[in-house]
Amino acid sequence: MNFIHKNENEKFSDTKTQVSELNNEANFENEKILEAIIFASSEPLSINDLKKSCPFIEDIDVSINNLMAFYSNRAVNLVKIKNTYAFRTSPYYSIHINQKVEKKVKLSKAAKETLAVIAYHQPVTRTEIEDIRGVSLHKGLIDTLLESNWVSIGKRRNTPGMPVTYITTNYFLDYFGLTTVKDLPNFKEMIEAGFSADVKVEEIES
Amino acid sequence: MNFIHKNENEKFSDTKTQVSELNNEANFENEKILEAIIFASSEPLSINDLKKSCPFIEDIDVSINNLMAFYSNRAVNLVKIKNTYAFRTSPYYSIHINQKVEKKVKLSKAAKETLAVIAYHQPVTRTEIEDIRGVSLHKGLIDTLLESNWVSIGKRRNTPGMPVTYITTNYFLDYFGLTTVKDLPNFKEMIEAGFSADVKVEEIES
Amino acid sequence: MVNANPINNEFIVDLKGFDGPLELLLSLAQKQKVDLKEISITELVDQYLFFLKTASKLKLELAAEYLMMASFLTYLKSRILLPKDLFEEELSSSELEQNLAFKLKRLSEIKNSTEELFMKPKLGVDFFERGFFEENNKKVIKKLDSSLIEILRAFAKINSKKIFSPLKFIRESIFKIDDAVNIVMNFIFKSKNWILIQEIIPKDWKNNKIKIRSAMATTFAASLELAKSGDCLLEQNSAFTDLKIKGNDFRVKK
Repeated sequence: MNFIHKNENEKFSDTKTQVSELNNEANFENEKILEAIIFASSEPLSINDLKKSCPFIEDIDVSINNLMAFYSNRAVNLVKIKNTYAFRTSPYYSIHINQKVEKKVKLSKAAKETLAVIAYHQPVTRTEIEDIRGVSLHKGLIDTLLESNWVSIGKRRNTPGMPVTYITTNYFLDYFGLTTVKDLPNFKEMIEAGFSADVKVEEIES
Repeated sequence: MNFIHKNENEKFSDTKTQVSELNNEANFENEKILEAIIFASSEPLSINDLKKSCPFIEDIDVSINNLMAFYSNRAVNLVKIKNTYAFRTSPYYSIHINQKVEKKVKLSKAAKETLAVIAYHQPVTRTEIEDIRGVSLHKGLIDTLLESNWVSIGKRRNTPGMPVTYITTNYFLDYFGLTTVKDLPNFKEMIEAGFSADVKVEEIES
Repeated sequence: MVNANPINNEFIVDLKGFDGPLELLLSLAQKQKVDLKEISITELVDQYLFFLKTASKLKLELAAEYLMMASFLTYLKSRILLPKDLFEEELSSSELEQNLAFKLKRLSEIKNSTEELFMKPKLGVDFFERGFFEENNKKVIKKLDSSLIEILRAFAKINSKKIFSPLKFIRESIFKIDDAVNIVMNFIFKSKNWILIQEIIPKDWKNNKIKIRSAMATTFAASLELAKSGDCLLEQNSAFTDLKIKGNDFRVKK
């Protein structure tokens, strides 16, 4: 009796281990499929993109999170840019990479400030930008920011005249290594001081 | 004596552990530096290239081998091509990677203008497009735009001949980061934002 | 004292260094106190005006924005110094003061954050995407690509073309004055009744808007000319009502 019982127990625990091992293996496999897909893509991919490529993976978020954790202590990290994912080298190792820096953009002080105003106050109208900076916008400045692909056009403001608004792009987040605009330096402080409205952020994030 | 001896022994083994830990850490760090460099490089790198970038790593071969081993059971592998090294997705996972590589082709001037006219004046007929642009539409231009999925066919215009109209698609909005075409700035707003400052001069001169 | 010169002598006037009057004010305020909450607005106004005075002595060109800010600040200072009941219906001076202080603080925060933002690691400078993508054994598909700015520029270009295109007359749609005189003369001799002026216009000039407009204008001008010489009579009861024409019987008989 005792013997049989023991044996059954063993059997049971064996099956259990096998099932969980199988699960683990399947999960690991999913993780690797995502790894290959994201690695091979030249653009950051959204969860939707990934779902299209792998309809068979049920909880993509879990696999993605595992993958992010796996790469977190490496020199190549899996980063989240708004709702998209991409591999980027860790800034910590930048000194060793002597890439030709082609993309280094020389922006005027006014352009940098205007970009920051758009980032912190988005969606923001031209008039609001001028009000915040206390100076009228130089011709061609918004043009430059649109061209650099950091800035795009948002919804029209529902006020008289329905003015055009400006917002930052995913590329802006990617460029500065941010996951969301909430990661901007001093973002919380700026909102708490009433310098930009919290409601707007939810609008952007949605 | 015995006590002291023991103590010395302990000390010794401690130092030994520390040294080997330090070594391990340094090795791990070297491995990661190589990881970042190879990942970011625009071409496969030889041992010599890597030595130039990291003269401080003594046994690059060992680090490279460790790195290859680390990635060997992943979907991304460090592979040796002739005498150079590069990261590649593992062939085993290539079935999941969209085999199509999209090569981006810039729009012609005529295509850009036609797309802009459709975006701003939709639904718009072929004749209207020609009227607005002041030139006749090249054969195949609309077809190209239809193929790009930015443009689709709208309702027929209820005028003699019942001409087909063209409209922009949701994909167009998505691609250009817009919520609705109404968000596009009108001509006056463009002038205000300094968009066409250079255009004017060019047009007057021509 | 308000009149005391608040600016030390080392102060160098350089308007080009400032992006507008608000930035100038901010820099003056920051010289005053570390904490922007404790700046004295009246003192700031004096500093600003003094700055502008120095600038104009140096014959630096002042943008309109600087002068507008100066007039606002002068107004604000007078409001702060004068008894409150003089300005019952307007915003209180403390509200105006608070508003200015808020704007200065907001600008200062943006400036700090801009610096911090650009200190962050940047893609392609401090961290990198994958260096290259293999294209082996893959179907290369051409895909159209453009950007919003390109579409906007294209649209702006079409519009500017229209605005700046040379004025062009569409000759065939212009009703010549000589023709109009002949037609009106013809009519005057034939008919002795009042008739609407548009009925004189030949049928083939009534089939499009541009032609009608041109024919109307020319016929009217011709009939005015003939009325002046006494060949016809014109009648209109009030502005924008029907305009009638009739041959002058007396003249016709003659």
